[in-house]
Amino acid sequence: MASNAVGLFRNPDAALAAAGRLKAAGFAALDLISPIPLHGVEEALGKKSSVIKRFTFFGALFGGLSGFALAAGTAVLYLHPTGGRPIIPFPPFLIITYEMTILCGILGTVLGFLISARLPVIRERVYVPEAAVDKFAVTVSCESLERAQRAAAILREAGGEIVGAASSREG
Amino acid sequence: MSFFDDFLAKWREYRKPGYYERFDYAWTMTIDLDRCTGCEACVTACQAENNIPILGEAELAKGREMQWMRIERYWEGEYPDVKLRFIPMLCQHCDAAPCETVCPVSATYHNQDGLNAQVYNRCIGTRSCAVYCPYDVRYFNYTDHQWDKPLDEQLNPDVTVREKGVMEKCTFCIQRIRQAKDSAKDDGRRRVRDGEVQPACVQSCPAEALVFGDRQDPESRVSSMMDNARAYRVLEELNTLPSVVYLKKVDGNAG
Amino acid sequence: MQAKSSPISYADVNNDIVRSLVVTGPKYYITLAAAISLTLICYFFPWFYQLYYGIGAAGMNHPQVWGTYLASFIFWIGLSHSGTLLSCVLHLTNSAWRKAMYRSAEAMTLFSLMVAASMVAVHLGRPWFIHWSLPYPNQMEMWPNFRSPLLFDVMAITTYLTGSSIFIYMGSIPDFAAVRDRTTGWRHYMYRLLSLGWRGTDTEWHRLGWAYTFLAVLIIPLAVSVHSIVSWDFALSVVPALHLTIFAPYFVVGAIYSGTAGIVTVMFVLRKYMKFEKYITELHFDNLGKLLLALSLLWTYINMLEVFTGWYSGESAELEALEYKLFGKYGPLYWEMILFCAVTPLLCMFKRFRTSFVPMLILSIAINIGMYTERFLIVGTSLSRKYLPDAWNSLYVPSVVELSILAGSVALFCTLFLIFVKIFPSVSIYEVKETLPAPEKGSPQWQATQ
Amino acid sequence: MAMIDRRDFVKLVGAGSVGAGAGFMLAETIKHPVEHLIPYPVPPEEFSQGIATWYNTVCSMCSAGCGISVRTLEGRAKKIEGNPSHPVNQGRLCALGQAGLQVLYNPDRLTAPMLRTGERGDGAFVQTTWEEGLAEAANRLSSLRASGQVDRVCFLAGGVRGHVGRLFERFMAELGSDRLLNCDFGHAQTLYTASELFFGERQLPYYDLENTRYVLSFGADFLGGWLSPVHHSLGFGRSRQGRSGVRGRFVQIEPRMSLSGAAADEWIPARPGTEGILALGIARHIVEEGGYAGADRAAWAESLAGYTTERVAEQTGIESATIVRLAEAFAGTRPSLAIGGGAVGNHTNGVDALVAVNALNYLAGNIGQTGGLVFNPVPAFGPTARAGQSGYRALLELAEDARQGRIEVLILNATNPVFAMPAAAAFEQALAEIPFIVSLSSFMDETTALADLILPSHTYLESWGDDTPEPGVGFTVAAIAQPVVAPLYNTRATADIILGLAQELGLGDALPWASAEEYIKASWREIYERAPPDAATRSFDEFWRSVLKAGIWGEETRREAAAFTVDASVIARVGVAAPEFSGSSDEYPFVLHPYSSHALHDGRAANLPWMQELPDPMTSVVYGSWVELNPATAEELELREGDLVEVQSAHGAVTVPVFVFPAIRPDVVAVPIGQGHSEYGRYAKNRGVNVLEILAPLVEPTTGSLASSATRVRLVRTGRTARIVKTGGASRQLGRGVVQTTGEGASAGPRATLKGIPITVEPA
Amino acid sequence: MNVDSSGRDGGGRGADQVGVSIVPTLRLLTPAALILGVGFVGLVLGYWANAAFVPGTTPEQPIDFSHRIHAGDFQIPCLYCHSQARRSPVAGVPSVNKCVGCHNTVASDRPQIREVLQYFANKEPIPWIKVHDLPDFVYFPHKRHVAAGVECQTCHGPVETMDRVTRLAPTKMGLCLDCHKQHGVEHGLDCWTCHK
Repeated sequence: MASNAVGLFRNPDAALAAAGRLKAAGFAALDLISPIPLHGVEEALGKKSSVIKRFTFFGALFGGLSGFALAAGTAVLYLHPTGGRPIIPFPPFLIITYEMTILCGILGTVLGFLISARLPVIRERVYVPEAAVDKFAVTVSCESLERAQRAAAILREAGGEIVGAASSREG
Repeated sequence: MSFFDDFLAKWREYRKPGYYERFDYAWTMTIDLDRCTGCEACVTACQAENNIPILGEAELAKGREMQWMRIERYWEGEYPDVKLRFIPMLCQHCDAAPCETVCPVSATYHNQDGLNAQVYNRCIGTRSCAVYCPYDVRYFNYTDHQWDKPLDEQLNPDVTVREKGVMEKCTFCIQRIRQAKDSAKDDGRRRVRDGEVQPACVQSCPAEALVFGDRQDPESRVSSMMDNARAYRVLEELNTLPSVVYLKKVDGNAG
Repeated sequence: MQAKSSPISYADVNNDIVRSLVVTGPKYYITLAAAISLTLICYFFPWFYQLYYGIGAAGMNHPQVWGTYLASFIFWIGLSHSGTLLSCVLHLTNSAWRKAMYRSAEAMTLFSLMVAASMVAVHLGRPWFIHWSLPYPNQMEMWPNFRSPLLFDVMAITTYLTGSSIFIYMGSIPDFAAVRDRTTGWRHYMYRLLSLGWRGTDTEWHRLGWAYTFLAVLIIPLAVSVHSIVSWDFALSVVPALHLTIFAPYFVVGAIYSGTAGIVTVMFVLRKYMKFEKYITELHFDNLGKLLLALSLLWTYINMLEVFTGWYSGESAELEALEYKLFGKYGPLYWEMILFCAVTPLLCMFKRFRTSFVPMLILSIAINIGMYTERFLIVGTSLSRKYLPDAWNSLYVPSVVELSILAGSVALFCTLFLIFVKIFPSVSIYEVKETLPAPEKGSPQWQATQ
Repeated sequence: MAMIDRRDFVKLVGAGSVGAGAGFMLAETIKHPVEHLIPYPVPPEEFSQGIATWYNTVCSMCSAGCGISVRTLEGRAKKIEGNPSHPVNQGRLCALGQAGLQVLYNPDRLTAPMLRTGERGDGAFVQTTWEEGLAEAANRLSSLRASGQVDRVCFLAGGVRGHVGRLFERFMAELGSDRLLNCDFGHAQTLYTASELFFGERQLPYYDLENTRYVLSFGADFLGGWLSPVHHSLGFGRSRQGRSGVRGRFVQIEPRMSLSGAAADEWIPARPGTEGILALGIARHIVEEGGYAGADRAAWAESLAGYTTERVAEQTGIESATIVRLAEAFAGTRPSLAIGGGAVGNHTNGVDALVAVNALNYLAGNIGQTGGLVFNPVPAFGPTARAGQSGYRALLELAEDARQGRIEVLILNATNPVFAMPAAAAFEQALAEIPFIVSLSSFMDETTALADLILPSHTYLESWGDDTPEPGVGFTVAAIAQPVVAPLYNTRATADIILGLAQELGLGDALPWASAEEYIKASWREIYERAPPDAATRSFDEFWRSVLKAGIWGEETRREAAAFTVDASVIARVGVAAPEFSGSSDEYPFVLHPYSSHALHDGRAANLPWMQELPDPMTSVVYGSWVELNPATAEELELREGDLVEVQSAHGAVTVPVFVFPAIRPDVVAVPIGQGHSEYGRYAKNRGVNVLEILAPLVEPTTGSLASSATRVRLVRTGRTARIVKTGGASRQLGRGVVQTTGEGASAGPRATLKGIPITVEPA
Repeated sequence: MNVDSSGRDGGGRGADQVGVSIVPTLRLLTPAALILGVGFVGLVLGYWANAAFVPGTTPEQPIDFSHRIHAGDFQIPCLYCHSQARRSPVAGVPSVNKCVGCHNTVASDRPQIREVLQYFANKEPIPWIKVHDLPDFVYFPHKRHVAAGVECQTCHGPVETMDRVTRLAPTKMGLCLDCHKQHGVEHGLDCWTCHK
């Protein structure tokens, strides 16, 4: 049965440092829970950059194509010659294309965000509510109690206060 | 491959401007201002033929007149050598109609007779077409109109009675055009004969100022009328390519 | 025991803002009730009457077929323009003073957009067929006309509405989480859902940062396009004094202008009645004031351009339309607009004015009145002076129904906003924290050094 | 998720069924309501569902007598158009004629015979049956006959033409009374007299506008409402652009620009009442300098000696140069045509003025010429009732007799003297003295409202009749009026009512016909027996049916232009006195120019919504009346459009809003006739003012007709304003080139290029 | 911890108890959602049921005239009675004397026929109830369609099998368009072909 170690810190630097030590000690599954976005976490924990931009790009691409397809397609489906213009005039249809590009771009981004941030949460995860106020928590999930205790030890000597109750909860 | 060719062909067709040029009729009205006396017989004819509502003084006082065919009057000069010019103003059935492009639901478009069609059923009443029309010939039904009984017995069954919230305008008496096409079909003719169709206004004009026909047919009367040095179109500079052609008034001296 | 260097600590932020959500005095309920009843009486009742009677209930005539409804539509769209746009720009330029106010600014965007959309329905002659303007398969095999500027509107507004609501929501997720932890009962459950189980892990923060930036990047051009498109409703016509190439920038600038003024108003109200004095300070009003000044100058410039080009064209129609606008029946309105939107904002040149709240409030309201007038004049003057003089028949005077619906739309906006402030943390918790010193840590420059 | 327990299940079922019910009801409510299909029990012949049937008949909205074809569908009249084969209107029709449908379907028609119950004029009537109604009338008449006082019966008709008019005459003759009066306000009595005096026959000549090249019109609004507007418009159009190379020129001489004035090349505002003098001035110039070479030159020279250009110029207020120019153009252009009428005939010197106009035609040699004045043959029915019009003076006499109690019974048909007579005549009060008034009107007009018994007649679209257009078209034509729809209400054709009365009175043997149809048929048998060329080949029934089908019957019998000479005595009598006006020019500075409005005519059309909403061609005003002022006058009096002023004459005053009218003499104010009804249905009642009320009772001495243009008025501002409802906006073009003009002879030029810039390039 | 506990009005719920999953909320919402969902489904079903099982209208006619007998058994062609359809926009219901034309000899003893004769006797029309009803503002000329050889049954259904005429499906725009497309009607898709 897996279990977690959670250390609470009063300031971000300490938390970062602790996280760094854990990493050094070979703990991979680290989470740094903070009330504000911390900069430089990537370096400390070596997280790779996100995939969202791809979602945005392809969303926008799809939007653009479908936008023009929608305008031109419907215009051809039921011919309504208007104002001496061609059935498929560019200027107006490009505007539709433009709007659809942005719309789908936005939706793509949202999708990308949800997927890459693993939201919404269905099964409970380790959480430290203080970390939503003014504490900075480092959580380590370990495969065995021993390792959890080791992690706890590292956290403690990094100046963290151990919140035992947060440990070993499986959703 | 063939699909691709087909696609290209269609693409070229649909990318071609001036789609109206391939329609099978180009109904046109010429109005000789030198003949027009401003007697407004056409106005009543239109009202009777097209079920144009009786508005009442209150509505008219609000400036909500409804005359698909109206007579505009312009004074020139000062007393004693003052002149009054009349000009009948109706939907110009422009080939490049500004009103058509703006309708969000395609309630107005260019139909196969080269006419500027207004489909009451489809209209949602944005009134943008009236804004875009440089000739102010589109009229809006601000409310449901009533006919005091039995005046409604006169209503023409071939023409829709418009409900509130709908834009309406001159149709060149499409019901008469359809009638003519119908009878043409009946005796197996491909096309309508020149002079076979006459909108109500043209039919009634006592001074024979109005002429109606198909300008694609070089033999038709309208073509001969248009082939005249006095021919012009109102607001030609806007390049709306109207199907109503006016003949300039001759400013004669009494000698 | 708090950090001495700063009056507020992280915890205070949470407390204050959570309190603003859960602690509700009778004053709020009275205001809400008033707003709702006003909406019903002034907005919905006249509208239903109009549905029954027909648009004739309004004062429009021939050829003046557009009236205050459309003016209000443009006005509300314009009001919507600053919130999200400004928030995006400032987010990208990473300016600190944005953080306390952007949430409510975006909310303003959202709700004025909704009101604007509703004005479309009010404006239509047969609103029960409004769905025909949306592309959906139907047995009539009919589709909307994508060549129509009005349909550009439909597309742009739906996109903008979606975009800005997503934007404001994404920004609020961490705050929802924070509130979730501090509430009980139905609120707790609601925020649980709204926060999507946000924990604040480094990954989540990181992703949120990216997504948020992308959205900002996407929304800026969108916002610009939206009001350009609205302007094309007019500019694509051949009506004298509307058929102008300058219209798109003119509208966009005007929109941002009125929007910014709107933000000032909202800020004032929040500051006063939600007890946010700590967060919304002179700094914000100072900056907004500068912004207003710049915008007013820009707006004035374009306005002069419009007049000049009209006059310089020397064409009968243009001149007539121009003359009618300046000195016609609606002339006084024009000068009122100039006074409110071009002259008074010059006061913002003085820091003392910018940093004093009540005068700024008055100014902002004045500006928005002026901007409404501008929209009314655009709709009102040009249509009554088109090409054929014989059609210049009767003067368009808004009817009681129209005016009441205009007032009602304001009430509707207020209602929506009042509901918003009790559900959304109207000041962003985490972004405000970012501007504070970390606990037991040095100066606010702390995270700037990262 | 957990199993749904029983309660939840019940809830769900409930929700589902509620939803289902709602859906069902929704679908039910949006279904079409029940409609019925009602077939004819026995369809009439030539009826076929959904296909229009056209009936030819005669328009009687005005005196022109155009032929009309009425489109009927499922037994309802849908549209009136001109009858293409009718020589007068040749398929065309004016606005008024087309509005005839609203006479038929007017919501304010009288639907059944009625007897007065309350006091006279308070409009309390009770319905009765035709039998009782006729009996009532017949009793009165027969008792008078018994006591030998038939001459106390008076029949006041509106000048119905054709055999129905004849029927009235015969009826009165059989009854033994000679008091048959025809009075129609619009009737140009002075014109008839003028042509009688000059040409020696009491019928109008045919004005051949179509072929003329130069028209001098003295006050005759021949395109508006004068005599036969549709035919004149046809002529006008063809004379303008109908002939290659030749374009007819038109000069209009009148104090206030009428429709014809607007159409003319030159509009000359002569002093009101002096048009005749102008005509003689031109005539003299033609005789003296114009090289008139007739045998009677000396006689003319003598009688016209007084009308030297200078004197005329000074009297009419027109430069001598203009007079000379007109004279030379008129005499120089062949063929030319001078027509006079309208206001010119309504002055105290009316007849003389019109005689002068005839003289002008004579001197220019237009008599009997194509494009000039063509004499009509005698109408098919001989002289018709209209010729025997009795003017204002006769009505005054009638009123006087009424006051003296010498009138016992008054029968009214299609006339409304109470509206058309000036208040000064006190006609309404006179009617009050008549014990018994019968009205055969189909509408509750001002006069009918005073009646004791109302026997409502059909509209012209429901009844039989016939007509010869007046003036003719140069050859003999006549047309039959037939009913186009079944009667809407419990009314009867006028002829039927008269015949019914005759039956009741025991005049059956003299007037033996059972119905109007039979009567008309019988009278047309006479025409048939006047031996049309192929009478032998065709039976009368064929003839009858063919005439009904064509809606017109005519003979190609023109009167060949016999060399026409004027008797010396006539020449000697030619001369126009200065017009008299009621009221001194310093007390009443303006001459009042009442003109019958284009849409409402003399007020008979005021109950037709289409006509009420038809913008006045010159001012675009709808509903209501106004007074027209010259801009200079308005300036001087500081009056703007919509200011309410009181127009005061010596005999009364009306309050009307001002309309600033660019084309009217500064010393003339014009008010349209037609509004100001106190009865006559919802559309007409209490709208505008009736200017006829304030006219001075001056008469034209020769004919005794009312000199309606001879009243002077003053304007008194009330300080109040009223909105003039009109459809037109700004009235200047501001150089937009909406109405474009060109010089003469441009038609010969090269083809105009109409190609706009084709939309081939687009910015993309 | 004092910082942390300051101003906490969350009912003192311990940090440890706070969960983040959205599932509990969803659970909470389930019943409401279910009820709404089921209600909506019901709505759709109900609407469809009405359209499907109460198809068009099957009104009680003043005379229960049977098309099955006339058009079916006796093979009387449609255009014999609805003769207008050939030359007019409307098909037209036969006039009463058309019925009588046959029926004063044929089966004149039946009660229903007697009623017809009664109508005829006092020159009253028979108030038939309209079954096939187009939406408003649509112009459908029978003439053209008959001339084009369109079977009456195409739109009216197998009338010759019906004792009481019923409208099988409401006539909608889609129906016209499909037919016009199929037969490649010239300008068959032009709005003004049917709407004027």
